[in-house]
Amino acid sequence: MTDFFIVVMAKYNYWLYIILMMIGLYAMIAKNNLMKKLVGMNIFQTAIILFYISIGYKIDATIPIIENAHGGGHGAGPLVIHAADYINPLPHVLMLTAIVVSVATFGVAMALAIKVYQRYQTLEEDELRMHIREK
Amino acid sequence: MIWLIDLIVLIFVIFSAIAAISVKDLLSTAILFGAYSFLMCLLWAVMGAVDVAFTEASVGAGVSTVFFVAAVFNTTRRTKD
Amino acid sequence: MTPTNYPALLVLAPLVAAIVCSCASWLRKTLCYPIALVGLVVSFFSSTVLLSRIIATGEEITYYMAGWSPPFGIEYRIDLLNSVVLVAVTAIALINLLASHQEVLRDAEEKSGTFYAVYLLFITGLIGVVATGDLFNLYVLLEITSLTSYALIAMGDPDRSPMASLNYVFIGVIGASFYLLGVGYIYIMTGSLNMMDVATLLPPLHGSTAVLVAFLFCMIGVWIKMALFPMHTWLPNAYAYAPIAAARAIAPLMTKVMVYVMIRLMVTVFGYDYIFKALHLSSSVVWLAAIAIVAGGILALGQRDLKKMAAYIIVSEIGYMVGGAWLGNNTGMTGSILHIINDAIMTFALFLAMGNIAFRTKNLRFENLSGLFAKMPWSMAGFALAGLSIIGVPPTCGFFSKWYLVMGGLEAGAYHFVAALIFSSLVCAILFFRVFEICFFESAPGDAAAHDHQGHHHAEVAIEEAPVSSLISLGVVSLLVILVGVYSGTIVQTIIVPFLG
Amino acid sequence: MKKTALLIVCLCGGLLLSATADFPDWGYPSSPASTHLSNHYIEKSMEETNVPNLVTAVLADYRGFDTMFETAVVFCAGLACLLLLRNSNHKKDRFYRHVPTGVILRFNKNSTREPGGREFENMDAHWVPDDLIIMTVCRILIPFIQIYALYVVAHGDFSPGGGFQGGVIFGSSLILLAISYNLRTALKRTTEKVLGIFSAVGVLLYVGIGLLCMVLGGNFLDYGKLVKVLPVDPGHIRALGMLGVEIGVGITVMAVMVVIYVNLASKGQHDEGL
Repeated sequence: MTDFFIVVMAKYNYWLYIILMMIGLYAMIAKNNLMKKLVGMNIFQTAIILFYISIGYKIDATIPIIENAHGGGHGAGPLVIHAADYINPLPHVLMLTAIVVSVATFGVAMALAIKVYQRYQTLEEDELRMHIREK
Repeated sequence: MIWLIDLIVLIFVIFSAIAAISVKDLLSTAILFGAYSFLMCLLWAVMGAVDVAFTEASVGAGVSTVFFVAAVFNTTRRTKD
Repeated sequence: MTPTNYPALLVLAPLVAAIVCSCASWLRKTLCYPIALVGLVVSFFSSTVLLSRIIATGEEITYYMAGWSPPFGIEYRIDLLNSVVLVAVTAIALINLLASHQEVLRDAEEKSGTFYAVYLLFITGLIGVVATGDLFNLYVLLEITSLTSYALIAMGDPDRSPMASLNYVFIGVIGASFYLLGVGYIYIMTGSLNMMDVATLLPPLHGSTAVLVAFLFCMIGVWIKMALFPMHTWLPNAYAYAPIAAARAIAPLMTKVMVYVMIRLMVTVFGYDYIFKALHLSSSVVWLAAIAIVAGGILALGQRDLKKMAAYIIVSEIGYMVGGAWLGNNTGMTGSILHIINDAIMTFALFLAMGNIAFRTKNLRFENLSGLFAKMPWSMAGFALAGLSIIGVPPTCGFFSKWYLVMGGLEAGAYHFVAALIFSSLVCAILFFRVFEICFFESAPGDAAAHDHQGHHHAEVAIEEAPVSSLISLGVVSLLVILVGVYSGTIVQTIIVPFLG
Repeated sequence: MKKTALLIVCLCGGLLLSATADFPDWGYPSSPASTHLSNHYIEKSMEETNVPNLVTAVLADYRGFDTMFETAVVFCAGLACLLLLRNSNHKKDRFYRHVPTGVILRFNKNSTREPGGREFENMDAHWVPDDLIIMTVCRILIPFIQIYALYVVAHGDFSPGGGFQGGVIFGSSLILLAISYNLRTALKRTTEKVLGIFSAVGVLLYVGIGLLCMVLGGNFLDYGKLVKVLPVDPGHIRALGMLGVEIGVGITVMAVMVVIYVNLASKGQHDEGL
């Protein structure tokens, strides 16, 4: 029983992020309303950001900011920094980019949805397909 | 101990994601979407990614929800599914 | 400005031009076009200098962004493969800008400054994707190209283009996110993001399923973005309803650059022995490519609109390149790389000719095309040449890359792929000669009355051609189609064979 | 449609779950991701860039090229919204009510005259009475939000914060102005032309600093070379370069967020907002 508990303890983060991503993917494909698809798209992208952040996490390590930078700078000679007690900063940098990209895509997709609504007065996928087939 | 908080917040995140997708009215979807983003921001703060949490709180939850409400205001609140 | 700064200058010239252009659109609108022209001329010049320098010296040029050495900082690595693709991308971008100046002034007059800025950002993204040596930087540049192409496509005809663009957004985001997920899986297993660094770290991990899933998701993401057959549903609507000035830039470049990314991932990052020995995917992918070729051809037969037909031809061309790359032997890969360049030029010539026709006629449906050879002789000549090149008639460039692909297919024993290639050539022949027959023999509706009783008509049809700048660019590109065809031997020997080594 | 979606989702999910077997454990300190590159970033970045916040050091210096293209993505989103939604020639009749007498004036489509004075009330389609409490509270609150945003941009080197977060907070203070009052007063305060130029100037500042380093002989974005121009001791020159870049990012993000909101809220006509 305990080794099963250890395995779960070690991997549950990756399993739950996959479930979250699949919720977003399902919503993007199966939902009928365009706005719901957009929410699904954003959930799908934030799930991938969650995966990257959980790569960088280290157990009992602090946030990637070196506190006594200035105090120790001149006083106690060269500051000795151990990599093990700071969290890996690289995934955080990548995900700052990914969040801003997902908001930019979200904004442009909203503009497109408004243009579609201005033309067809509906955001439902099946009604739109019917309008287009009529033309 | 940290993984317990992480697990609970993660489960909250999944519930709010499912709720944000399955609720019928778009304005409540916007609110749930904001809640989802704030829970994600909390999750990242718990996992030590403070810069990303700050960005998600301001960019993801703050501005995205405003864009979503502005877009819903200019289209319909009604959804069929 | 030391001369070694060309790789950075290559990407920065269109970016700075885009920013200054959008400033100029607020201050003085007439300045926008010249600024855009200067930006693209500088990037075209620096890409040709890079290509000549690499051919002369033989080894690749690396450029450390912000001065940090590769695994820590971002590195631009220009070698034989991407310098050729860079020259093709910058040349097509420059010629397209020259050709679409009149169109943009006529259609989107007051937003022309913003249109040029978004177009320049699109070209910046493409050049960056081709030139970069860092996996995550490639994702960010991929997002710039997709975001700009969503905006450019949605500017087309108001009924259908927003819906087409929105479908493209959903499928494009799934593709880019799958690529990001693949890079994430590579990062968690190797800890590095630089292509060369990952290539050295991967061999000991060839057995693990995580690297296999990383490879699969990178490939699926890139295939979605390049519209390989089962995932191509967004492409026909997106390209058919986009404004012709934008479709002329997106159609020949976007999908070919994604094929370049696939080849870069296969050759540089994962390496031949992993793909063709450790995995057993290559035969099924070649089957997928053959199906893509056949399906693209058959779907193109059913279209009544010239732009939709060209879009489905692009879908089948993608099958050529994917199949060629996955055959596993050097001739197949040579054919695939040569086809990237040839197909970019052919598709650009085809869309340029269609742009000239669309400038005069209402829309590009077959009913409006009758009698076009008489009315627009030069544009139709360019269209005919592009059609022949897609069919694969010898002097033009289409024939030579198809030749390498067929030889590679025979060498690898993939007879279904060779059969699909030949079938597709026949289908393209039917498609284009059907259009030639409508344009040449059917008389234009206007001068039908000019039939005198003997049944042959003497009406001297007034030649209404597209603007001069578009005609000149179509002439240049048609010349290019033949020149690249004739010199494809030297291209292969000096560039592709030393690269595959 | 739902069946194929379910099939695709289960297929992808199964594939992804099968790969997690090979992953290092969550939070395992010596997993490849935490040892290959990050050791250098954590140990060396204090000596090389003298910036305590490692994320800002990696964001603006080691991988500064990524962040430049990220700012280009934000700039591009602003241009895209301008390109898609903005239609300035969509004129409508405008109605004004004379508050004391209740008389309603109608200005036809192409007249640009505006009734001056305080007693005229604009009657938009979604006309909402101005709520005094919200207006006064927001008028007091907005300057402090803007000061906080500048603080977030400035202290990006020492604690969590930086160009993006500060830019968004500054942008949302302007959006708050547009929501609490109405879109026209916000657009009077920050006109569309100013926003368009500011969104371009931010990215230009970022690229300009990079080009300056190139002109001074280094590679693109190599802040070390700025020491020839700026009278700062070489230890802190990189921190200063990063601050300049973060300010550029902040300006762009602020302007673009307001441009996107204004175009989304008023469908591009810039008259009636939320």
